[in-house]
Amino acid sequence: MALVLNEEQRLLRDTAREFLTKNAPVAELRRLRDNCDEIGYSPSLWQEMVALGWAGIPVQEAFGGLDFGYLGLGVVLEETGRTLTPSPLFATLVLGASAIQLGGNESQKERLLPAIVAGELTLALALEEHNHHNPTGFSTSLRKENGQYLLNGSKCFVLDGHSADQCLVVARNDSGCTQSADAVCLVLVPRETDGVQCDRTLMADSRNAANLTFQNVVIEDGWIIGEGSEGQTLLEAVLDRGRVALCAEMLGLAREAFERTVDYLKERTQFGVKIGSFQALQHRAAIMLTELELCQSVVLQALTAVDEDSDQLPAMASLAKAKMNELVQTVTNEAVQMHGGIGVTDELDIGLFLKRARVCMQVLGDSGYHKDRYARLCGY
Amino acid sequence: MALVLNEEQRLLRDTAREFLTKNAPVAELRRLRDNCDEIGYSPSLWQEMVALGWAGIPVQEAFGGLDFGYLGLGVVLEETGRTLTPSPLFATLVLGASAIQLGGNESQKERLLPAIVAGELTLALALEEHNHHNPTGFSTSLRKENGQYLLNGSKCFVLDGHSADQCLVVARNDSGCTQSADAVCLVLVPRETDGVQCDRTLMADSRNAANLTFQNVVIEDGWIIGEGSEGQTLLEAVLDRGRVALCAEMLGLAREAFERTVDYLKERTQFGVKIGSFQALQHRAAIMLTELELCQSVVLQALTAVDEDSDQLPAMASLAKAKMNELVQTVTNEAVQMHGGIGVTDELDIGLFLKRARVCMQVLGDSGYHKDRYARLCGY
Amino acid sequence: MEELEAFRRETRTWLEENCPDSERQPALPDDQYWGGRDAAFPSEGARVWFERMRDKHWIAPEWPSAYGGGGLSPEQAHVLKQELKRIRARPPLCSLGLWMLGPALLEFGSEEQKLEHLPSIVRGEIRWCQGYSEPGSGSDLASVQTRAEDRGDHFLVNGSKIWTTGADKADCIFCLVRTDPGAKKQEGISFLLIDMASDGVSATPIELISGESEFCQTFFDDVLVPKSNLVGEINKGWSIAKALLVHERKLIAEMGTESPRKQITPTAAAREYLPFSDGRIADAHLRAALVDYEMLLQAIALTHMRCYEEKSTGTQSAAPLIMKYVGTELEKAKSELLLAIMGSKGLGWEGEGFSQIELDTLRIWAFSKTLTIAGGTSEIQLNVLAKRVLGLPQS
Amino acid sequence: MEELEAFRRETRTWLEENCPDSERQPALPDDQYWGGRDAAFPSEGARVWFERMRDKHWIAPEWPSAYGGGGLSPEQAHVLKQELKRIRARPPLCSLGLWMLGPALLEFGSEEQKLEHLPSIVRGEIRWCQGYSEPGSGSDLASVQTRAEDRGDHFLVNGSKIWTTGADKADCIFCLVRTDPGAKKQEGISFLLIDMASDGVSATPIELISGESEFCQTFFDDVLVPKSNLVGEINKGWSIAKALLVHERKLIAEMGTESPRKQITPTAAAREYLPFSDGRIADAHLRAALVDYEMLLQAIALTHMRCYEEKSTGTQSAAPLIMKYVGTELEKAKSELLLAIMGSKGLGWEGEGFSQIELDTLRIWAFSKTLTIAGGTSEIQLNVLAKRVLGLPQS
Repeated sequence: MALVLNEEQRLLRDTAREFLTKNAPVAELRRLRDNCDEIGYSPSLWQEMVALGWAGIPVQEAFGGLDFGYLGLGVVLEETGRTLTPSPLFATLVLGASAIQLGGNESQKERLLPAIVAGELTLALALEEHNHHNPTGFSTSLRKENGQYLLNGSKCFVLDGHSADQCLVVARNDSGCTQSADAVCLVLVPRETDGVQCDRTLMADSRNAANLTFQNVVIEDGWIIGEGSEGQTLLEAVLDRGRVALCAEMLGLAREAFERTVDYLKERTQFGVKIGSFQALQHRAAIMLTELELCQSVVLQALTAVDEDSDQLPAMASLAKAKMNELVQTVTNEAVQMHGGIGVTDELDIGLFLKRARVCMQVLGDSGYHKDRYARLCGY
Repeated sequence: MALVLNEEQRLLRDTAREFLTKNAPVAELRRLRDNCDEIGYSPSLWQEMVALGWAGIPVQEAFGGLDFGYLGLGVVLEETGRTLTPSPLFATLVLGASAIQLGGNESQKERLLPAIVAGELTLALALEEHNHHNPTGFSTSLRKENGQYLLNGSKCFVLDGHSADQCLVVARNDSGCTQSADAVCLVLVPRETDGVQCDRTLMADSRNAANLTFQNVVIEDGWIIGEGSEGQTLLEAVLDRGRVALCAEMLGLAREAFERTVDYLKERTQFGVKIGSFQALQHRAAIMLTELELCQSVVLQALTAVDEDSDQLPAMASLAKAKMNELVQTVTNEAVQMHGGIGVTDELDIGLFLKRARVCMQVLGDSGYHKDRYARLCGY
Repeated sequence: MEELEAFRRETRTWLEENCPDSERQPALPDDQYWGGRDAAFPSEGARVWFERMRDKHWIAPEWPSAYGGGGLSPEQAHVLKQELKRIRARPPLCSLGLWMLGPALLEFGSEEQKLEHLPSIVRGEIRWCQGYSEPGSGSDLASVQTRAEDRGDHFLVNGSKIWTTGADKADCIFCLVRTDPGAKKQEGISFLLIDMASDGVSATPIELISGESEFCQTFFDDVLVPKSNLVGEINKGWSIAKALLVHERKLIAEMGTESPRKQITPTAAAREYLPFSDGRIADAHLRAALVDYEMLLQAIALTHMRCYEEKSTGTQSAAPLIMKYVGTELEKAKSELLLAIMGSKGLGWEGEGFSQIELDTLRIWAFSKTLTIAGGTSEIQLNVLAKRVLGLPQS
Repeated sequence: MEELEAFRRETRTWLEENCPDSERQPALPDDQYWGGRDAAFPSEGARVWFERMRDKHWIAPEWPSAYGGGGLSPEQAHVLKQELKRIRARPPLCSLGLWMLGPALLEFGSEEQKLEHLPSIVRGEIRWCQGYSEPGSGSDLASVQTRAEDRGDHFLVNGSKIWTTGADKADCIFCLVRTDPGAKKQEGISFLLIDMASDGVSATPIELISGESEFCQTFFDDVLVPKSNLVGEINKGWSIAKALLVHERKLIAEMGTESPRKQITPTAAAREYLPFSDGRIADAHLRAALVDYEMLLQAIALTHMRCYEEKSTGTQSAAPLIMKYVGTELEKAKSELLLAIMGSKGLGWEGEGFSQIELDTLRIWAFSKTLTIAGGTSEIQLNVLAKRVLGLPQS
């Protein structure tokens, strides 16, 4: 029974919806945007989320977490998708904590995971070096010189890169090993370290990313995660968790934009009748409904694949991301079009869903990337 | 003024429509099919077409033709698309005659072209060796042995291959030249020659193709067209004429299937109203109309490109074929669906349009082939 | 749960012992046993399998024993279904009586009708067909024109039905007839059982674009029907029809992804009919089309699973209502994809030069066009979703 | 023909001599001169160019000389248009008066109105805006609520208009007002000219999702308008509005493919933002999307040419009626494609880290969503095609 929420998960969803609707409606994103907020999310809101235990949902109990799995985390992310709530959940908890849980040694886990759960540490994953997602094409390198590890390179599109306490930098480990694809490691770099430059970029979704450069940054022992030969595998495992979790958020976004549109179709009058009575719009809405239902199954299965540590996870993650990319594009475009004139004004929230959708579509792989990957995984 | 028919072309179209509607309505194809006709078209109808001068439309006046160009031929083919009329027009006149006009020497032209114009000679082009169109991937070869040319290989999907008097066989000229892609030639082989085996295949569109094999077929001097280094260029020029002409036929097919469907939408009553009043169907029909209009411009321009010997012909041919492939697929599928139950019965003609469309989509390149080719021609 | 597991073990053992090997593979149309007065078994294996299942009372496992059913609980019936699927067992009996009329009689029929018809269905003695659509009615099923006049002790039926699958082989037909021409459209309809052997009944096959003729048009010319053949109340047949339609769509949705013919999958076809390069399909266009298809297939399969889990846990969602639409559209897309992959090899109508699989692919492609029309067109499905699920106003 | 060729030669020479080099490139919004009472020229080149064209009477080349036009024949005007396009000359004056009100006055205005308004439009002295839509009216333009009451010697106007492009900078507005509230919807509407400087008129910009505010909402609060400002007959304004709508759609269709902003083409973007391998775009998905876009673009461009040829030869076809729909849908597709090609580089809203072209691409993308809504939604276009071209019955 993985495609239906259990009682606990439903409770969590209801709590999350109630909390977010009250404390972080879309108007809150608007406020952050209009105030050109420095951080891009509300730290006090984040502390409330932490108090609700959300920062511990997928973390093992041994490190203070709830061990509630990705199906649990998924219901919360779906709700944050509905309210477009920015928070460290994705960068810190999904990408950061899973890297440490999957690749960290015991001392790293003990040092970092409880701090994440307690809301005392935020992280960001610095992977991309080009304008398209590419988990193998990077040149940032870690090399050993005079007994010291030095990090050099530059990264872009680092989500939360401007605000996180520490960055997990994906680098090629050139410190002695061969230059094989396996020599990949994640390096933990406090943002304030010498040689780190961080340039915030303002994105379409009114959230923030950053461009980071590293110039001979001295890396302390114990900052390297996944040293050795499993780096690429670790990285893919982390990225698949990121993709799946992001899909849960995107599903919430799509459902909310869709429901707002259907509500509008029921209330808006044109030519003396509700526009929802126009059959062409009805069919377009019904077709979107079928896509939403299909995507819901796919996303639930992908979250389950994480929790079950299934070897189907890569395929499920690519299936989910490819389908969700297309769904959020269709649904947000249709939402704007069906709202008509009011839909293209900033006054209405729909435009915010539209813009957030476009950013989500690029994070951790666009449709083409994941269709190609799915085909490769299927052997053709 | 190439995108609007001139007076002469309009007259030709009206004549063609009148002639075909009277002498070769869709019922005639049905008759040929139900009688399992040996030839697959009506020889007497072909002689009437010849009498109307159609077999001379694109042939130079010097060889008895009308020199009326591909825009002229296009209007006739468009009308045969409306009536689904099988005839040697495509294989003999478009593929055969253009190969001879473009690549034949004077004696070949004088011998063959007047015979075509007079309806005394039918041809077929034998190119394909695989299940997908491929104008470079063939292994049929012509080699010289003891002073004799010998042809060996096998061909499939040869349109009119079972009925044509002679076949134009695309072969690699291994008789001394290098094995470069340029060493391509067209070999004229009377169907009754020793060593030629012809197996007719019954196709979805109730027309016929054939599989041909050639085993040490002795090729007479004077049977080789385009000998030398221009073979591949000649072949592509012939194929582009074929693609463009076929597109004209497909445009007629699409218009007819569309118009029959729109008529049905106006006459069919469901739930007490005409089904053409349902907005979802109206929008689907209107979107098809926009595609039809766009395709009409594209096909006219492609026909013009032949007549003007434009270096844009390859791009225009691929543009036209890719777009027409998609259009006939959409229009025939929608035609069946909008006709509902009656649409899937053999009693209605719509199914014949559906099947003919699928064959046209595979002849001389499917959508993927032509999109790829267009991209290559555009340099990306 | 323990009892259920015991039942599963017993069932598995019984099936292992009783299901002939020949019946453990998908059934082509010619392998199916449809029963009926003149029925012959397609094979010895089919006969053995049917008779053993009949004697075990598992032809209709959930129907009450009083009517020849197995009397199983829904949980047990589900276990049986799973176990049958596990060994890929063929249905011992294909029957519209079993799938359609039976459930209707159980809900709406009189005790006499149940006792008369259900056991003969279960024993495969009577083959039923269904008469809903009429020439011209299309999606508007309530526009019934076939008249049944009350002649005191019998009805006099005149009219005709279309899309009556297998009517030329059926013994009886259950159909909608108009018993009150003056009433509003949906109010004057009754649900009537008619013996096809009656004087004045005839059936003509309709040839489809796939070349097959599995549908008929059925004519009624002054046919006398006993009043006892009326199911439910007079003029209340529409509610039975509606219930059966819902039931039928569920059936179609469940069967959606299972083709009765041996059909090559698009992935297998790609391996056979397309060149690869570097381990990938060389044609980028077809590769992309294949991925799109496989992703949709996977999404639909997962949604089937979700529907089942929701049903088991009593959860409500819109998912079951989308399955007819997405399932049939997928089948059409699959056939179009197969044609695209096979290229000229997928265009053979009959005769030499093509393999049986190639010829079948084209016929199945042609037949696939019926899927989004029969049993409620895709347009009707979308109307239903717009109104029932989304609550959009009537257009 | 010879005369026309002579005219072409003269025109070419004159343009060569008089069009400043700075005015021979696409105009960004900030480079455009819109005229008006408080207008300032964006540049010295723009001033020179405007004044020379004004003095040549080529601001409105086809209008009669009596009203300040150039009095050219349609053929001459077409030659002038071609020659301007040849040197990529900017429009010397952007003006809704020129594009929209002028043609309406020429057809429906009184002689006094023509003499009063047309010359001031041509001289760029008065900037007009258009008031059709109202809050809530959407596609249903005839649902005009703004009242103009007959007060003997003047109208008293109350209500508000929305999507009034540039209303905050315009001197005057031409708008639809309801003069007979009792009449049927389209029968009580009049076409009225209102000076924006009148007491009670105000305009508030509306912020769009692109971050721009080129539209306004305009309010009328007890505004007095002289009766002489009524164009055409009272209560007959809808026929003027309809004629202008047809005119507007043609304008939009013609301008469809010309963006006012410097925008990178998808092909150029692909070369800059995508890796190539073996001379091809390595990403098969984006390569396919680019081909689809370019094929559609080409088909639309050819259809534009066909429309022109048909017009020249007096041939009728449905082609002109599809252009608004296909042109605006293409622009949206282009923007989506650009975002897909640019990847994360196409997601910058403002500030450091992105080039101006990248930032513009996102803003133009957001703005492109208005194209299929303004000037008749795509849905309205499809309705029109279904009814007028295909003759399908009213739904």
